Amino acid sequence: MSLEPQSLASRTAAAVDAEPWMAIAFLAASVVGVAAFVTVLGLVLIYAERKIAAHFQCRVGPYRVGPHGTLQAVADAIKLLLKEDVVPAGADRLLHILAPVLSFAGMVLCIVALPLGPHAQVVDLDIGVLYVAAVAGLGVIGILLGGWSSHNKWSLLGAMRAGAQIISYELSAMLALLVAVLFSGTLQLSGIVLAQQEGWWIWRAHGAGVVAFALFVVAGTAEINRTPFDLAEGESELTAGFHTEYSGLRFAFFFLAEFLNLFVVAAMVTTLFLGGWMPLHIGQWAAWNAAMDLLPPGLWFAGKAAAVVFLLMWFRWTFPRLRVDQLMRLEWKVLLPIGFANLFFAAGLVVSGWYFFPTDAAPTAPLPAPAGWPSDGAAP
Amino acid sequence: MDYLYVLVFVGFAAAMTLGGLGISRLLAPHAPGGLKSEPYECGEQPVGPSWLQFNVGYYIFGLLFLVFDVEAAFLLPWAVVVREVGVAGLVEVAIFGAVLLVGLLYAWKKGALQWV
Amino acid sequence: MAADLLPLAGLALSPDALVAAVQLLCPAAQARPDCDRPAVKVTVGDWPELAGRLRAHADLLFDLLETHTAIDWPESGRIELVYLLTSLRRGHHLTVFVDIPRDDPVAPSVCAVWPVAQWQEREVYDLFGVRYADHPDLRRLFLDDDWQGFPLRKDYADAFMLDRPS
Amino acid sequence: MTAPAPTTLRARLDATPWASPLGTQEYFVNMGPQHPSTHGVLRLVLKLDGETVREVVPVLGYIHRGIEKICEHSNYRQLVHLTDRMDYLSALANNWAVTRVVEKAAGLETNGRIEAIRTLVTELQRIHSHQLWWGVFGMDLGAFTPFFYGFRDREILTDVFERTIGGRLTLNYIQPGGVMHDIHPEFVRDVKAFMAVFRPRLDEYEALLSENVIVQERLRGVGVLSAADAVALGATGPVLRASGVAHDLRKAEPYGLYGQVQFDVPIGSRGDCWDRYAVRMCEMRQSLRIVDQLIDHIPEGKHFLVKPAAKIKVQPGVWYSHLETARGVLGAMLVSTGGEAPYRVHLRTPNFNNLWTVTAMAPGGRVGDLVAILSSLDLVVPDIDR
Amino acid sequence: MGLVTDHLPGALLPLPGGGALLTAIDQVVNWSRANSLWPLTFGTSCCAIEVMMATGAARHDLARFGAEVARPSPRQADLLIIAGTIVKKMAPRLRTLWEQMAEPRYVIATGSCAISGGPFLYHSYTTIRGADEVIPVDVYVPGCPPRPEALLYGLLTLQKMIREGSTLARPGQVRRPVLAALPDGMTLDDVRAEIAALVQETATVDRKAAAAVGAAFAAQDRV
Repeated sequence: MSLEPQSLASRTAAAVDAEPWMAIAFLAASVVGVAAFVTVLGLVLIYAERKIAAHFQCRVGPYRVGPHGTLQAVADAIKLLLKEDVVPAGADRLLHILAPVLSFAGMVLCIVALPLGPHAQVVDLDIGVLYVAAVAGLGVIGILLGGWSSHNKWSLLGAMRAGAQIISYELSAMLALLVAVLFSGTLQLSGIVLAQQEGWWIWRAHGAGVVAFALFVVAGTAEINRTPFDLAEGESELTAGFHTEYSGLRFAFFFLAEFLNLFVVAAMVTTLFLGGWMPLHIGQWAAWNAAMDLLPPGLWFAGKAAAVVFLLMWFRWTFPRLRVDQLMRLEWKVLLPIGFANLFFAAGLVVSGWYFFPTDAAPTAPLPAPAGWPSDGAAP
Repeated sequence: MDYLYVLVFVGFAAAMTLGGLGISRLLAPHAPGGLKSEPYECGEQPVGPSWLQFNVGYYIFGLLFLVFDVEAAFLLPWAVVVREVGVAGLVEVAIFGAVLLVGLLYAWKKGALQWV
Repeated sequence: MAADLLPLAGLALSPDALVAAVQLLCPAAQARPDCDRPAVKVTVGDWPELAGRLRAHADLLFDLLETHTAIDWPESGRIELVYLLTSLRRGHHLTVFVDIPRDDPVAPSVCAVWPVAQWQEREVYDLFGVRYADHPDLRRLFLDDDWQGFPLRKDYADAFMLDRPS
Repeated sequence: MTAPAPTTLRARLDATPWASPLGTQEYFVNMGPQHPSTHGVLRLVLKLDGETVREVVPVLGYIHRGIEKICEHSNYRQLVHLTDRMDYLSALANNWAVTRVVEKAAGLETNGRIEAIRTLVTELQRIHSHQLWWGVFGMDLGAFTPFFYGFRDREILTDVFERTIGGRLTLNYIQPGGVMHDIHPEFVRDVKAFMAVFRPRLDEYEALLSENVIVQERLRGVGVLSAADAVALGATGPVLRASGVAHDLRKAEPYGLYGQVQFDVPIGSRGDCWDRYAVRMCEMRQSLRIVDQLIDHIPEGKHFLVKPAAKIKVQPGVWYSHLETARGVLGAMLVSTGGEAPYRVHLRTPNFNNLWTVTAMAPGGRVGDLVAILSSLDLVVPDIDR
Repeated sequence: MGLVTDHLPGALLPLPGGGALLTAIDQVVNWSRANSLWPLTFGTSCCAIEVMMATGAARHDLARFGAEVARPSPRQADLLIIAGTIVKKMAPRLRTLWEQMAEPRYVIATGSCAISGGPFLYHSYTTIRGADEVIPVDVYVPGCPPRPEALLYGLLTLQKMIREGSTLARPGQVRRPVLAALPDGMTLDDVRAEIAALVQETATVDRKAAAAVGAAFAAQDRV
């Protein structure tokens, strides 16, 4: 048995000829799984945000709806489903309806490519990094269309801000992401995780990893429009920004996409810099490494992602909002030059073959199965 | 197969959102009338159209982004094979990046990075 | 901070001296004894010139128009404009009263002397109907543009208003 | 009588050409009357070019309740409760302003205890008001947590008021000839407990907001109001002091017990949003200092010298009295023709005059700056409209 | 929630019909609507501080009931809390805001001004005598301004009203305004009697006029 990562897609492909029914089952399982995952994760994240915010602010947060308010997000979801859907007069009706769909689709398409565990990945594209960067761009199109089609000046301002902001920070995110690609030598997300078997890029890359991590967290926060970069919907400035005219379920899709994008960013940070589902291994400390292996990889991934999500929430409830010109200055005059310098520094490191914990194993070689991981009979 | 899967999920996302909107349309109350469909502008009637010629600064950022994004597209394949192409590749990319950075500096000097 | 804006402590004029100083600038000004602070009454013709001099005169330096309002006296058919002046730098106060006829309430604007008068005069226009000549933007301030009448006048009547039962 | 044809705002907006053929369009946006950062129902009509504010036109009257008219139909006691609802965050200072003018006009006396209680509670309410402002200021800048911190500490002070006065916000406490109730036996202990809690909390405020680099970037050099402009536009209070003019009626014309306590008047040097922020932060510490000096020295005596049921009569004449609220100079003018009701009451409210500085500060800045400027003025809209 | 009793003055009679499934769905729907009341940030004067800010803030924490998601846009808000005086110039704007809210929408009027004009009722040329002259109000929360606890109580009353109120089959039921849910064993008549006694004791109003108002009230009840 090996822990060679396997995506659901590859299993389906393998089963198509031999067992067509299995292929259909895999397909159905992945669709149902993603649907459930998106829904449950969305609710959990919304609940977590409200509770965490409350505790940052010396209060209790949702408490009455279900035990400790756990059903609060469910109540909100049902209510939003049954709320009137208003399309303002003069709005571009088609685009107004299409915008949240695009936002939501971009988020779902990102999630299917994320390696949540060695066997918990729906599609493992060989250009996964590029793919995620590309489909994440659908979100900004959704926001732009939503703000523009609303025929409302606050929305328009919000959309313009969002457009300029997200595309700008995408550059920094890209440059940070390239550092992980440089070290891993692959664009495949599962390959990047495997390459961190000997140590996570955040510290194994001689500082370049830390800088890239910080860059990616900042740029990621900006890309998903969260405080201190929530200019697109800055309440105190633009009323509700780009979604001022959205109500009911279409607003809910924007809302949900925003929260799940939080997870997408956290998952990308985890995958690229924190070793994905890899346990925390330190050099030659066999006993330590074995102990770390006792936790299943899915839990490792969830733990790391949760930590990053918490960090982003901490940002949100601490920082005030930047002003729009400061935001652009930060990106173009600070982050972008740093990103470039860091990239070439990292490239130099890679070319000279200089790592911490040097290993002889090729980065993508199959791994031996450590004790304690769940065995999986379906793997060849 | 992988891309077929992605396609499946494009369909899935569309079905989930549009299906949800359909259900919502069937179940949710719908009471148009009065000023409901007027654009919301803090309780006032908006003055003038909302689709207007925006300051060109927004588009300069769009252009700059395009330049650097294309550049990132070139960097990606290089990042994958950086071990094989070695120092020579690094130098080449450095030259490529430097040319772009000169462009950025030019834009900076010209004040294009000043937000409107 | 600009040195000329420092309060000049101990340079406030006594009420009598203040009134005398104003009367020197404008001989027609009459002292108002029924007012708790130094107060003068001037004619509407004298007022614009006096306003400028009150602000500029080195001994007076009335740099702040603290407030401006009006009192409606329907029995004697006049509206009395009240200007409360303060000198931040000297620390003294002066109240200036200007009478204008109630049936044709036109007054000179002092916006050029104290810019804040622009909005205070708009308020008085809104509530008393006093029209200020040379005001740059004279329109209603609080009430709707199509409001009829001037509610702070004593004879303002409105079908909407309720009297408190006694 | 012919009224002049007023140029309506609408007409002015409609007359403005929308765009030059090739340039960018300047456009109008209504900010308010219902907007999260106009603090109530202020309406600003903005002329924007992209994100840049070209012109700000405040439109008032969305909460104009005709208080001056109601005053003409009230007796001298009934004036007080109306003032609570003007600048409800400085309710006690408002009460005091009207009380002072009535006392002056009717020749009522007070004693040391009354003055000490008035000074104490007014100073406490200045802190109360600044706490709220600090929280809301954070929220306007986009940080939500300060709002909750500010309110958390504000509630302690609200409890202190509630014990003595019975109300939380609109207190109606300072009356002509005294105060409504004597202080609660636990008042001194409560206030000391509050000060013990609040001193370290002020440092926490500084750590959360003042020392944040984003806050400093958002505020420094934004909305600069020169001293000359501030005076010309009639600004008073922290807005005027932040521009560098050391004018504080508590010092200039001491009333209450302000003549007997030590405190400093913080002033700014540049007149930007940061100075206005810093002035208010310093004022909270100065208010604590004043309370500290007074709390152990409240003289014994009666808490009112005029029975609440006694009718107050005033001789004909004109009276004016002003004092320093948390937002600036609040003046009350009383015109009497004799009898139990005023002939005319005029209230010079600080916010009405402070508001107009925004028309001088905002043009040229971004929408985000405008929000910071508005918030740094600490406007209470019913105080503007009355 | 033990606070709110079963008998509501002015609540709807139970609607006839409706199968078990529909009832169950209705319960879920009403449960979700009652527990997810996102307020519009709308405050005009003093009440805004007490009712909107202090209630949402740390000590009282409106979030416990799921109502802390204050939306700046009426499209996404469910609950319009009128906090403060409404004057003639504001009234059309309030109407606009309410009209622009998406269904289902609920209105709580807090404070004397929003209920009746409050201290600005007499001799004012602009104050509207109660927000219900402009828009329909579901729950009134008295006070000047009301304490935050009073708003919480008003919110619970509204939640109760929603839970028992509309059904999917008839979404647009118009309810009679509710003052507040009364404690056990008290009826609206008791309250009126108490008010009448108080009026007798501290009569500052015209007793004849008050009696006329009482008679009108009684007549309304008989109908």
